[in-house]
Amino acid sequence: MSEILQELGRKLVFPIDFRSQKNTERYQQLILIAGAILASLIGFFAQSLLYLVVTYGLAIVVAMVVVLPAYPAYTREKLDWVKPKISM
Amino acid sequence: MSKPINSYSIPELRQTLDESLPVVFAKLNYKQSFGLIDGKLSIGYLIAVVAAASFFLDKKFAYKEVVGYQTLLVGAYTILSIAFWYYTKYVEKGIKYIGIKKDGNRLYVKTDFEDGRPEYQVELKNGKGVELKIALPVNEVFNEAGYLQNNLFYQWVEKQVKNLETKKTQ
Amino acid sequence: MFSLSQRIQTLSNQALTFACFIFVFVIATSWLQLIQQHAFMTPSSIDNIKTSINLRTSRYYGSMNGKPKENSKILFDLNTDLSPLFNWNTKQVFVYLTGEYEGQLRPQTKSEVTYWDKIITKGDNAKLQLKNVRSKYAVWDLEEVFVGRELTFKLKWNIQPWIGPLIYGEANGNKTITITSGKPANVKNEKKSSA
Amino acid sequence: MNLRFELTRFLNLCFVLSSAFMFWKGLSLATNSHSPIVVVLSGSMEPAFQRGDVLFLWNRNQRSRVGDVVIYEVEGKSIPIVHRVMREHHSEKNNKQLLLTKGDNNAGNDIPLYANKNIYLNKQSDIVGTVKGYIPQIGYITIWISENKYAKFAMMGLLGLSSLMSNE
Repeated sequence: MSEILQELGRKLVFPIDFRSQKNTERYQQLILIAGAILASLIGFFAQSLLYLVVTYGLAIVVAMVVVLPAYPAYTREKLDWVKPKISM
Repeated sequence: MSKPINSYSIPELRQTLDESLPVVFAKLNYKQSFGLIDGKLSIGYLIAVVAAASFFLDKKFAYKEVVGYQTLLVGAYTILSIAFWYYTKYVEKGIKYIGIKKDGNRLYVKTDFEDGRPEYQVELKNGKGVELKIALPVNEVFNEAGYLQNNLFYQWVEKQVKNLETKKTQ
Repeated sequence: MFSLSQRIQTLSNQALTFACFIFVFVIATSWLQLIQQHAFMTPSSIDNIKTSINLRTSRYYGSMNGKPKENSKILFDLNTDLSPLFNWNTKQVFVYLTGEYEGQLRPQTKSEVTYWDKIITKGDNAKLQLKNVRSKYAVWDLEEVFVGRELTFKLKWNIQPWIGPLIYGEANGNKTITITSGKPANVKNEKKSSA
Repeated sequence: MNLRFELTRFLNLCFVLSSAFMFWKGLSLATNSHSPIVVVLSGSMEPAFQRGDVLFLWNRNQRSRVGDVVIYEVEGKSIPIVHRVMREHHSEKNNKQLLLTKGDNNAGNDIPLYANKNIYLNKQSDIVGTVKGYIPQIGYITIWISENKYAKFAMMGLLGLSSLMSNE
């Protein structure tokens, strides 16, 4: 049972390469900050909290689309790992 | 090292490498000094005990009966947490291993990772204040499946320690 | 950021952090709007108060051990405009008309009681022009006798925000009046004298 | 040697659990209320508060004012009630204060809810706290978890797994 779970866990990792780890974090931060500022301005000038929430929600969705999936572009940089050796 | 790790995860790489330091240095005839770790663990577990006591009082008694004790416990927790933070930041300073050779020579090992770079940043320092900063690309000691190649790591560390010794003689 | 679960975790953490900044922005701007619209100095007038007294013997009307209790009701006019209290963070305004008085047998006992209240959810409905409105609640005191007490009526409000702290305030203009037993003749007399 | 690594890992787990609890405890001591953050469970204060809204309480005030929204507990009933103070009687000589409350959305006052045939609440002994701050709807998760047993298990499992798996 636990082996199946572990196997499943390994399948669901969707790793991305090291450079993309740094980049996605930066994209995420930029999108969310821009979204937060835009949402505050739109909400304030429309005097509507609904507009604010919707705008910020959209920013979160955009961030999710950009950051979450392991796009091929994010997994391109493969490292040359040492070849496995039989270790005791 | 029976379990493979995710070779693209910096936290897991860090943990595996840090935890294999004692093994490697033991092979190099260093004896580990546990002072720093024990200090950290004792403050840490003191915090845990205080929290557990507070939790226990909370479950067993009504709020108003134990307000005084809870105030003391929360105060102790706050002070200990600050002490713990101070200890990791200014006493431990990222030192992961302290080794002593038979001749009494000490060796301090600090390690770190930079954000998004698969390089193990190692800082060696001996008792005389000679320092050596090196970086080990992780793909030179891990294989694709996520197993640390102990012998490769050992060879690398051995070389660095030798470099440190020669640097001293200069 | 290496795995999907970690990316989800950092994304939700960061989204929440920035949401907190947005909340602070909303709370701060709505507070400034209140000040800018002089919300804390809203004028109001409470006029033409007529009082009446009923004897009740129910526990739900303050009677203890079957002793009858004097219950007081009022009729009043109210004019005020609470639209300055409305901005983008106002969910509702709770307006309430209270009377403050001292005890008769025990003057160190201070009391404040609500006679009437109203929930306003839209700025368009915030202009109140009430004529001869009956109090919503029958009010009794700790003491048996209510007649002869001097009550100071005040109009107070509470802003319930969409997010953030609850804000309380009081409209300018209050009125002091003595409770009478409120026989119809009395009311007529008052009307004459005020006319 | 290995023991120390195990101890360090276990300590991290302890920190995850204890920091949340001690934060709650500290907040409850600061506000002098045994539950400083509550989730609204009933609709008796609508439209001000709906089910699932989160309220922040403060209980260091000597007296309540008319119009305050307070949380009170009735002897023998486990669920605290959020209602508004409609009358207060206090003595200037001592700390005693009597309160009459009512839900905005209820027609009548709360006398039928009070324990022991009382017609007033006692500020000192009955009030858990006064509502000072408000966040809408996010407490709905806790209602969902407490009322749905599968959600409860799922949540516990998720919490356990994530604390075991995180290495930082």
